[in-house]
Amino acid sequence: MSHKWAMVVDLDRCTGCEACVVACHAENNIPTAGEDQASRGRAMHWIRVERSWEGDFPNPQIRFQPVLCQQCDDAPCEPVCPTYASYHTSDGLNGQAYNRCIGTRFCANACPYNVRFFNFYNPTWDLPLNLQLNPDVSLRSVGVMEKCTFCVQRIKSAEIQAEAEKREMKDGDFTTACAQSCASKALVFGDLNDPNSEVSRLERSNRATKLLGELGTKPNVTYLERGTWQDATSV
Amino acid sequence: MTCHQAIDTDNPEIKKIAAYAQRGEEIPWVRVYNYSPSAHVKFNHAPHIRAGVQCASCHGDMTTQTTAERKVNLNMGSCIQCHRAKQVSVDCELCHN
Amino acid sequence: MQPASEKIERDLLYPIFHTSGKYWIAVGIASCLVLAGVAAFGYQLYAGIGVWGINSPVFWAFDITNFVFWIGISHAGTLISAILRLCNATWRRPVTRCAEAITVFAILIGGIIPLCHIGRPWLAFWMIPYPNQRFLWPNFRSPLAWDFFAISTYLTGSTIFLFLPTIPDFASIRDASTGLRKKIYRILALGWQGTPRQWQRLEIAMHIMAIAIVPVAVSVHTIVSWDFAMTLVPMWHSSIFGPYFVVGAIFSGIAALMLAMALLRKFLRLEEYLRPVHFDNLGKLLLTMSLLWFYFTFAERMTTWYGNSPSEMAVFWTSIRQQFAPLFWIMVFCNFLIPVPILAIKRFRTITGTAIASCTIVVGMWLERFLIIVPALDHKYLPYSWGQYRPTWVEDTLMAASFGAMALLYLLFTKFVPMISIWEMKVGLQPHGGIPVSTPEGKHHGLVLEGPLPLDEMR
Amino acid sequence: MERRNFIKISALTGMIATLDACGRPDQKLIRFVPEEDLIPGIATWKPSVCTLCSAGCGLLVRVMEGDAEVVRHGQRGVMQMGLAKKLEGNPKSPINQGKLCARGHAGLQVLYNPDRITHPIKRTGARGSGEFQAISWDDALKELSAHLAAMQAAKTTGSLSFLARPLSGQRHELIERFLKAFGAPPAVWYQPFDEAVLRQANLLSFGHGALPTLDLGRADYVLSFGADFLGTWNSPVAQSVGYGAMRRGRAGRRGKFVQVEARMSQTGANCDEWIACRPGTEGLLALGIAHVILNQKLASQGPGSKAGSLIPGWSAGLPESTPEAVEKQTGVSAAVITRIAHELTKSGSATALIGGAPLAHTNGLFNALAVNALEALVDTVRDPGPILGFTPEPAIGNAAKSTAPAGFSGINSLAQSVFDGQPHAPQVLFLYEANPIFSAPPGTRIREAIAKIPYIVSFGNFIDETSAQADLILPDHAPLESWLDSMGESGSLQSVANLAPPAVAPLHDTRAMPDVLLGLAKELGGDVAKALPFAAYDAMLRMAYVPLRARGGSIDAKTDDDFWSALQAQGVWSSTPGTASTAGSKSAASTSAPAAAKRAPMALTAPEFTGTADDFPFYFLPYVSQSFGDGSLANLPWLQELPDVLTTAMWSSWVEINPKTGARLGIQQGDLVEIGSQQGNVRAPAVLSPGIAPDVVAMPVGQGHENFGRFASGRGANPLSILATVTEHETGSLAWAATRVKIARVGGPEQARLTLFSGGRSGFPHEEEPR
Repeated sequence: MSHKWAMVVDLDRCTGCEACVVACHAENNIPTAGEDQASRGRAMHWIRVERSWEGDFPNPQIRFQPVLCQQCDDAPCEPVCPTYASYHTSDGLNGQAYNRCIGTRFCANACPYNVRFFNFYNPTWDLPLNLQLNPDVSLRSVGVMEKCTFCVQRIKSAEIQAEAEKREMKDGDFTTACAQSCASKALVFGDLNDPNSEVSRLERSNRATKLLGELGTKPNVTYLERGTWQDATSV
Repeated sequence: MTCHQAIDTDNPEIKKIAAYAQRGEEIPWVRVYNYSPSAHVKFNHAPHIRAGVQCASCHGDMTTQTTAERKVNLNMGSCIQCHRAKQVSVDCELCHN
Repeated sequence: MQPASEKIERDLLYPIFHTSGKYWIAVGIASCLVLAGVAAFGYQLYAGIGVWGINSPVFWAFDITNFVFWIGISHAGTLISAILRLCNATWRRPVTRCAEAITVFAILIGGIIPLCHIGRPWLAFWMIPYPNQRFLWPNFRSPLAWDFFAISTYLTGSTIFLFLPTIPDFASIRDASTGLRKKIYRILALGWQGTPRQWQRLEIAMHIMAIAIVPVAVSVHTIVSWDFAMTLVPMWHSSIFGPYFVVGAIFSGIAALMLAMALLRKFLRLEEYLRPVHFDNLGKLLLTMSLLWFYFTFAERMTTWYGNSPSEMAVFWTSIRQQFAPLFWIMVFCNFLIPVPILAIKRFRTITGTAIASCTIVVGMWLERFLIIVPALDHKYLPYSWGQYRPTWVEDTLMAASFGAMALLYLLFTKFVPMISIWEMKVGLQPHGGIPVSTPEGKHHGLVLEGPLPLDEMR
Repeated sequence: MERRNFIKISALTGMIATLDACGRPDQKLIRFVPEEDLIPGIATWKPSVCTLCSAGCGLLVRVMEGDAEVVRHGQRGVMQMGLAKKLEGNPKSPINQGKLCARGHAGLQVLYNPDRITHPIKRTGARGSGEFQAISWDDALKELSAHLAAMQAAKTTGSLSFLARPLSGQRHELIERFLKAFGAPPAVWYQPFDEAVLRQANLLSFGHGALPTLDLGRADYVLSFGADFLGTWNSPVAQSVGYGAMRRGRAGRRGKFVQVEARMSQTGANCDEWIACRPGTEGLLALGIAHVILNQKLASQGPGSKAGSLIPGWSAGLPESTPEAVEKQTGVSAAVITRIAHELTKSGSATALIGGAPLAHTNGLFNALAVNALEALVDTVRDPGPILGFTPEPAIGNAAKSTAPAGFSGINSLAQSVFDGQPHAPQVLFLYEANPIFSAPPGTRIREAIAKIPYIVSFGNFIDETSAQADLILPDHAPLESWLDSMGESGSLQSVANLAPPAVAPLHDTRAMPDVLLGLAKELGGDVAKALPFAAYDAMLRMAYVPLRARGGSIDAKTDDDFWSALQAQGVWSSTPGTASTAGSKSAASTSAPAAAKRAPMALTAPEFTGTADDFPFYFLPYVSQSFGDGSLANLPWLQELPDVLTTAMWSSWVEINPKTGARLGIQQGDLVEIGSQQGNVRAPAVLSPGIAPDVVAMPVGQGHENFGRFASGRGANPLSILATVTEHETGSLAWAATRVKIARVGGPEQARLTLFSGGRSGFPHEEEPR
C-alpha cells in the first residue's frame, strides 16, 4: 500500500513558541547563517512561524501561521528544474536531490510559498559544533537549493525498520521533528491514505483550508483556521 | 588481532598493528569503501544483506586480497544497474537525502 | 576595373589594413573591463555566489536582467537583415553586416551569463542531453532547457547567416593581402572563385537562412519570456509576455544597431556608405517599435490593474509607486517620452537625434528587464517573506564586463571583416542589382559595372 | 578557508582524525580505544534532564557513534564515541509528555559550544582582564583546598560564600550540606526573575509555597494576569500541552482565554481577548471583577475562602472596588470588568492566574493575593479538582525552593557584607552558573562587591561577566555529560523526580562540580567529610532516590538495585496520579504553613515607580526573552538565529514602542533609540508594535553581554542595566517592572543593528495579507 504523507497545522493550537523551528535545525543540519548573512535575507528556516498583525492598540490581533514546504501534488517548483534536482518522489513528496542541483534557483522563484533556501556559501561550523550534525542527513554545499523534506531520513529509516520486521510501514511509525516537538499538537503528521489516521480525520474538518489554495498547487499541508470563543466546532 | 597474532608477525605493517594494540590505542582504520562528501549518499547495509547481496559483489573477494583495495568501482551507475536488475526503486531519495 | 568598385573596395578594406592609435585605446579599455569581469567571476567561484546581492526571495536579479537584455539586443541584426533581405529593401545593403555581427556577439554574451549565474557552474554541462550510465537526462519540461536549445540554435543560425555573405569579401581580402593573412583568408574564403554556380548557391543558401532565421529569432525571445511567464509569480504569469518580449527585443536591438552604426560611421570613415537615409529609415522603424512597446506595456499594466488581484497589485504598486517607482518612470521616459518626439519629428530624426534616442532606449530597455524580474520576486505572495535587493560590486563588475565584451568583440571584428558587405555594395551599383556574371576583369567579384557610382539608388 | 572547509568535510564524514592526519601531519592525533561499544549508524536513546530552566522537563538524547577530539588522562586524541545528536522530550515525563521547547532543543549547543572552558584555568592578568592560563586539576584542587584549610585554621569558615543559580535536587542538597558542615552561611541562590513573590502569595493563599500547576486541558475560561505561560513562565511545555487541549482537545468545547498585560507577549498573542491594564494595577482589576461577582452573587460558593480572607473588605464584598472606581485606577472600562465577571462565572471551569510583570512591582504580593482570591472564588469545579492546583513534592531531599532565601535580597546582603567589611565578609566566593554582574541592577553594586572579594572560584563551564572575575575556574561537565536530577516543582499533578546518568562521555578535561565538592570534603576531613561520606555523586543520588521505591508510583521494582537501574533507564519517577493537593481545598488549608495562619489582611496598595511621570513618561518593561531566558542562553547560535515570533528579530535586541508614540516622538521602525532611567541609558533599535500601550516601552532581556563567548558578546543592549534597585515591599525581591524611563531617537537605522527575518532588511511588513 502506498503512502501519502501529509501535515495538518491547527492554527487554533499553534502558540508561536517556535520549538518546531529549532527542532528542524537540529534534525536537518540547517546551517546557521550568522548576523551578517541573516541581515542580507539569507537566514534558513525550513519551517517558520509567520505572524500577521491586524488592528491597533488597544485591540491588536495577531495570527501565527507556521509555514513549511507544502509538499504540493502539483508543485510549481518541479517542472521548472532543468536537471530534475527538484522532482516528485515515488511517494508523492517534493524531492530535492542535492547532487543533481546546479543552482539555477528557478525552483525558488517558482515557489509561491518562499520555502526554498539556497546555499550562498559553503556551510561551516565552529568546532566542535560540527559534532551536533545528524549523520542521517547530508550537508548541502555551496550553490545548492534546499528545503523541508518532511524529514525524509525518518521516512526511509521507518521503511527499513518495517521491512526488517516484515510488515507494512504504517501511520505513526514515525513523525517529523517539528511535529514531534509541538507541545500544543498544532502540527500533526501522518498518512492520508490511511482513512483512520489523525491527519485524515483533521483534514475533513470544516476549518480546513490550504495556503494560497487558489493557485491550485494541491498542497499536502492543511491549515485549520482559528476559531472564536462562540464557535467551538468539533474536531 | 586474532589473526595477526599468528600470521606473518614479522611483517613491518603487522608489527605496527601489534604496537597499536600494545599501546592500547585503536588502530586508525582507513576506510577503503567510502563516498566523497559531495556524493550526498546514504548507504545502509542491512537491507542489502537482507536482499542477499553478496559482500564480494561490492567489496571484492577479500579472501584473495592481502591488503584491502578498492576492487569494485562503486559509482552511481553500478548502484542503479543493480537496483534495476533487482527491480527495486531507483528514486533519488532512496539514497540521497 | 571600374573606379566606383575600386573606391568601395578601398574604403571598406581600409580598416582591415590600417589601425589607428584610438583603436588600440578602445581595445585596451574594453579588454580591461572583460578582465575585471573574469576576475570578479573567479572571486565568485572561490568565495561562493553569496558575494552577489541576491538573497531569498530575490534569487534572480542583475544576472538574468543582463541575460534577457543581451538576448534582446541580439534581435537587431539577424531579424532585421533577414526581413529586409526577404522584402529586398535595397537600402539595407550597408546595414546588414554590422547588424548581423551584433546578433552573434550579443547571443554569445547572453549565452555565457546563465553559466556564470548558476550556483555550480562546473556542472552546467548537465543541461546537455548525453547518454550516461546513471540514466539521467535534462528535464525537457523546464523553460531553462528550452532556452538552452533555442539559444544554441539561434547562435548557430546567426553565425552561418553572418558567415555566408562574408565569403566573397573574405575572397577579396585574400586577394588583396599577402603572407600569413593571405593564408588565413584563403581558409575563410572556402575557395571562393565567384563562379556563377557559387553565386547561385550563395544566393539560395542565404535565402533559405533568411527564411529560417526569422521564426527562430521570434521563438528565442518568446522562450526567454517563458522563463517568467510559465511560473505562478505575480506579474510574470502573463500570456502577453511572448510578443511583449519579442517587441522589446527588436526595439532594443534596433537601438543598439543604430548606436553601432553611428559609431562605425564616425570612426571607420563610412560617411559615404552609412548615410542619413539609413538612420532615417531605421529611425522610422524604431519609432514604430517604441509605440508598439508602449502599447504592450500599457496593455500589461492595464490588465493587471483592472484585474486587481491582490498578489499582483502588491507587485504593481511597488514598481510604480513604492521603492521601484523612480526606476519605472525613468524607464518610461527613456523608452517612450524622450525617443518618440525625436523620432517622430523629421527635423530631429537626424543621425545625432537617432543616436541620442538609441542611447536612452538601450538604458530604458535594461531597466524594463530589471523591473520585470526584481519587484515581482521581492513582493511574491506571502508578505512575511518579502525581501529587498541591492547589487554588490561583483554584479556591477560582471555587468560592465558584458558591455566590455561586446565592445571588444565588435572592435576585433572590424579588424578582420569589412563592416559593410563589399560585394553587396557593388551589386547595389547595378541598375537592377543584377545577377553576378563572371568576366575576365572582375571575375572574383563577378560584377559588370557601367557608369558612375549611382548612389542615388540607395536613397 | 582551508580549515573551514576541512571542518565542513569532517562534519560530513565524521572522520576528523583520518582526514586531519592526511591533511596536515603536524596535527596527527592518536586514536583512543572506544570506551563503549557502538554500532555505526544505529541510534540509541538515552534519558536526561533539561536544566536550562526550572521546569524540569525530561529528555531523550539521540546518541550515535562518531569521532570526536577528546582529552583522556591529559592527552588529546580522537575517539570513536557516542555523540548526542538530537534532544527530544521524554514521553515518560508527566511534565513535558514527550515534548520540548525551543530552548530545550538548543541544549545540544551547550554541550558542543565552541566557547566552553575545556580545562581548569587560573587567572594571570588583572581581575576581569580575561587573561587565564591552563592549570592541572591536581594543582588547582591543591590550591583550593589549601585556601579552605587556611580558613578552617583561622576559624573564618563563615567567610565562605556560595553564589549559584537556583538548583533543585541533590546539587542543591550537596551544596547546602557542604556549606553547613564547613561552617559557612547558606548559599545565595540568585536568578534575576525569581518567583519568590508568587511562592509567598501561594503559601499565604493556598498553603503551598510553590508555583501552581495548571490543568488547562479542562479549562473553559482562562483569565491570565501577565503570565507568559506559553512562553517562559513556570512550566511552559506542560502548559502548552494543556493549552492545545483547551482549544481543540474536547469536541464542541473551546475554552476562552483572556490575557491582561500592558505589552502583548507571545502568550497574549494567542488570546481571544486582550486587555491592556495600567502596569501594577492588576490586583485592583482582579478585585474589581471579584466585586461584581460577590455583589451580584454570581459565584456558586460564598466569599468564605481563605485566600479571600487576606483581602481587606472581602467578606463585605469589596465596597471600594466598584467597576467605576477600578476603571479609574486601571484604565480598563467598567463594562469590560462586569462582562468578564459574568463570563468567568457562567462558563464551566474557569481559572484566574498571575505571573511575570504584575508580581514585579512594589505591590507585587498584593497583586498576587488579589488574583489568588479571585481564583479561589471562580475556580469552583471541585471534581476532579480546580484548574489551578499544586504538585505534591517528592518526599526526598529539600527540593522546596520556598526555603531558599529570595535571590535578590541574598545578592543585596552579599554586596552589603563586602562593603561593611564585617568579620564575616566573604573572603572566598564559590560561583556556580549565576551571573549577577550581568543580571542584577547596577544599584546593588554587586560588580564592585565581587571585585573586592579576595578569592573567587567558578565552577561554570563558560566565561561570563561574573566568572570572568574568578581567580580559578574549575569547569563543570556540560549537563548532558553529567549525572542530573531535579524535582518538578510544578507542571504535573503527580510528584515528579527526574534522574539521569550522563548521556555522553565528557568531551573536554572537565569535572562534575558535585564530585569536586565531594573531593574537597574528603580532603578537608572532619565534619565536612562526615557530612558528605560519598565516593562519588551518583552514590549520593542513589541514597537519596532509592527510598522512592517505597512510594510505588511509576516504577515498580522488587529490589533497590532494580529500582535504581530502572530509574536510570527511564530518567523519571512519578507518583501515582490523583494524589494532587489543590487550591482552596481542605487538604491545602490543613497543610498551610504557620506563616500563613495568622496574617492580617494586607491593604490595597498602588504600585510605586522610580522616576517621576514628568521626567520619565514611560513605564519600562523588561521581559524574559523567549529565546534566551534571563540571558544565560544568549551564547547558543540556534537561539540567536531564531526569529522572535512577534518582531521576527534575529541576533538583535530592540525596544518595542507603540506606533502612535513613535509618530509623536518621530521614531520610525529601526531607528536607534536611547532609553534613559535614573540609573543610566541603553541604546537599541526601535520596533513599532501595535501590541504595546502608548505609555509603555518594552525590551527583551538576554542580549547586551560584554563577555559571554563569540555569539553573544558585544551584541545588543541589556535592559537590566538601567533598572532601579527597588524591591517588592513584602518579600524584598526585585521589582523589575517598577522603573520609569524616557526615550529619544538618537540615530537612523544605519546606526542601529536590527536584523529582521521578515522582509530581509526592509523591516516590519505593514502591508496587509494579499488575500
